[in-house]
Amino acid sequence: MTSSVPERAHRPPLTTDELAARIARDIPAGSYVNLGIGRPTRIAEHLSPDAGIVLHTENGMLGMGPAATGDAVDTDLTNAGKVPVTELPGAAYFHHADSFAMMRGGHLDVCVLGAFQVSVDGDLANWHTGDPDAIPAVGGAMDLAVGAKEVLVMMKLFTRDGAAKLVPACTYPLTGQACVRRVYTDHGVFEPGPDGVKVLETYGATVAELRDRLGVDLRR
Amino acid sequence: MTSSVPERAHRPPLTTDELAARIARDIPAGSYVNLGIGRPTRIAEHLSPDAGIVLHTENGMLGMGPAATGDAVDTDLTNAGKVPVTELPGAAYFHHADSFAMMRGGHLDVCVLGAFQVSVDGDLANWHTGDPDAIPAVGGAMDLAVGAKEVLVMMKLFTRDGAAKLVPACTYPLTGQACVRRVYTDHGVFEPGPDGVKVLETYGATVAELRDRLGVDLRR
Amino acid sequence: MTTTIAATTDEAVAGVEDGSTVLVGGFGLAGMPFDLIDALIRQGARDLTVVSNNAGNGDVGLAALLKAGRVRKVICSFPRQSDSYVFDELYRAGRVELEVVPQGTLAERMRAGGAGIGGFYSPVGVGTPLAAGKETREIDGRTYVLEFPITGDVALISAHRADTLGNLVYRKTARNFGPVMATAAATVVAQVTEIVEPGTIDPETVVTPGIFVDRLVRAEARRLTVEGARR
Amino acid sequence: MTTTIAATTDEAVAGVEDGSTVLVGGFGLAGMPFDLIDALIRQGARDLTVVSNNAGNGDVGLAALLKAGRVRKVICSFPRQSDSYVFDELYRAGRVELEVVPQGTLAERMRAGGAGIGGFYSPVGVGTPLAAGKETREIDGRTYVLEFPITGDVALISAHRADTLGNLVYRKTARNFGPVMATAAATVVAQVTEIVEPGTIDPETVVTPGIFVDRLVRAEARRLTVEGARR
Repeated sequence: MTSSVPERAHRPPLTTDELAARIARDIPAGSYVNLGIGRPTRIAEHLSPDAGIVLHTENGMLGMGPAATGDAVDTDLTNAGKVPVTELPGAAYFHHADSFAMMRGGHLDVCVLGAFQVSVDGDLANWHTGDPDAIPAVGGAMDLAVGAKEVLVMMKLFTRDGAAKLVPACTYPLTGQACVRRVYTDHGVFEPGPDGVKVLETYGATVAELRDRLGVDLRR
Repeated sequence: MTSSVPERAHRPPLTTDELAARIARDIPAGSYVNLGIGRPTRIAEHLSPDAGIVLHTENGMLGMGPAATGDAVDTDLTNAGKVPVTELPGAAYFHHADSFAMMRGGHLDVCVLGAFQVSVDGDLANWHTGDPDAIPAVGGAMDLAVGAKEVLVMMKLFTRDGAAKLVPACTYPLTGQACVRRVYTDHGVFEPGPDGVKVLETYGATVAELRDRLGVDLRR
Repeated sequence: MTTTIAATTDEAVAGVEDGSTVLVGGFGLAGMPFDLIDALIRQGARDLTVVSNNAGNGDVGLAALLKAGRVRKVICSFPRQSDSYVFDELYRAGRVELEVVPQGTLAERMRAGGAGIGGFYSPVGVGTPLAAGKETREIDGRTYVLEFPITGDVALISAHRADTLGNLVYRKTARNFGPVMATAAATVVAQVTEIVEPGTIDPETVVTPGIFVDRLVRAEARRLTVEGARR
Repeated sequence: MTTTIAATTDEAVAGVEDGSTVLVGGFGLAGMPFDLIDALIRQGARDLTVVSNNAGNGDVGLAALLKAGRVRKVICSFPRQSDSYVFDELYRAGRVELEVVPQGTLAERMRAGGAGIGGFYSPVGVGTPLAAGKETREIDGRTYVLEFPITGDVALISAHRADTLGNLVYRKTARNFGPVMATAAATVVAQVTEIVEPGTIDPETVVTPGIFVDRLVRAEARRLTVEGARR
């Protein structure tokens, strides 16, 4: 069988901005979406205002707008990263138990999370490096991992040291089991699952090259 | 030991109105109170407006006012018995899960319920006569039975046929176990409990006479 | 996904399948989605399991759905009312099943269904026939009964006002089961008396956020009689 | 019982006993009851277990309480922030215990405590270190972990406006844990920026009904800096 996977080996890996735009393209119009703290937040900049996508922040709001600046800063209105944000028409506020009931109950269409590691069967590790000196802090990570119909990961495929972050089994403490639907990285897009990893597209490398570097089987 | 129980044997048993007034006197100022469907509703007429007592209705309201009449009738505003009522200043509306969380969580100070039977150790039977032909219907009875710091019962002490309703053990299906703190009846006020029934006062009968008619030991 | 606004109640209830579990809002007549139920009768789905506080009053609303023979089973807290004759006759004739659930447990089981809770321990009903056969557990010296979630394929609710994103506010005690049911069904249909632009409803006052609402339809408010309300 | 209005924050927190469990509202700085915490420091109760989302920012609020050496244990979801140096030092010195709970489980455990639920099955944390040693159960093919309620002896929360009956409304995302904690403590103390007469707050918009609030005190709104909010 010939591959239908777009292999864009001759272009460089995606920048963070390109990756954010790539993910934004896959979020259906009209979705309710939670963008995790850190890099996933940048996806918001690439969502079409016409798409009617509503952003959730787990500290109790739907209809979150862009970050607030200048006089618009209101310390009673922040996102989950404690960054001041704004409110869009049609927003709604609710308390923490209601907000996490919404997540746990599977009402969000999409959430996008950062990750330290994702396993070939979709386990997620994104809250703790396992360093015994680290002070443990989970926040809403575990709730988000079960908290949407589709849990997407946005991460670099390799650490600065070159270690793979898409792994046969997570070595870091888990955030959630078999919860990741799709992994968007600078080098490619992957779908983990019970039958192993399917590769959907690559950037700056061929499927064969990634298979070698990751040491993980990649289905087309 | 001499009895300090007021025995008002020479006056008639309390009327429903007198009984409602008697219970009203025992409800502390500032209490949050649920008055069950039927006769307990009449206690409201005897609460002092100055006492700051706030009425709860389990269909989602605190600060319920008197029954509505004439133009004040609003079919969106009823009590648990589906009777149109009014709203007092400082009222609050909430949904059913919140309303029953409030009850189950023990936040109400007092609720007053009718009863078919109360046992000497405080079991309550007030939802089903056990008649196999009856269509079972519990409503909020079981939730109310565990739903207040103090669960009081308002009932006649005997059925029309003369059968005692304060009994060694309920023969009707239970609403709640060991949940009744105090039983207010036309013939006297009683406190059931693990050590049996304590009588607090009598009307139209002596303690000895009630002990005989009930066939239940009554502590003074 | 985005809330859609249906032009008619028929459009709003389209696609309900035979055998569905339907959560129906209301406490007595307050908050009862009459127009959606009428549309469901026209739509024709049968063999339904209905979850609602009551089992219908008079000949309207749930009673009409029951009378039309569309309901296989009712899960409710209080089927027996002075004018619940439609249900009473069907029940006595063995033509409808009944599961009686304490009112707060009914609400909490749907809340659990909507909140992703797999089960919970309730002190309500312990030692009564309604907990017979259910698992119990002692926690910190108190006995609890294990209750499982209830979810619906469809919820039909009535609210007061909506914006076009599906954010809902209710009116007085007509709020009752609506907000809970809106969290607990795969498809949530709300009838409202008014649909306004986003930004019209103060975000602090939204009771049901639009995320829970799939379809909206405008229906005229009914002026019910006192007698209707009392029954 | 009736909500009392305290003249000062000192009066509002009077009587907190050593060894108490104190629920403290807020998410970062938003909704943090700064004035009540300052009063609690003056009040002097020690050996406290604090339940809060974070473990303090900078030198104010919870961080000040920790720095004063009053806290034996923190139950929270996210102690580690860029300026949580007070907690970090105490923790590394072994002078404060830490129980980390997923944020939604923290909220739901308090909700259960306030709602009379003895325990509940949550899908969150299954297979992770935070569920290690906890009972699990398979329900309808999914694995859940059994979680138990959290309640407090005292809750300190911050709301926006109250009426004299204790009905509360909040402001934007400063609502966060306040309404949940208000249901889950024996004594609930709320600081608000304004106290109005009953009837001033629309009954449809009340978020925390007065039944949950024991003591109210007025405190000036603090104008926090962007930096304060971001940390």
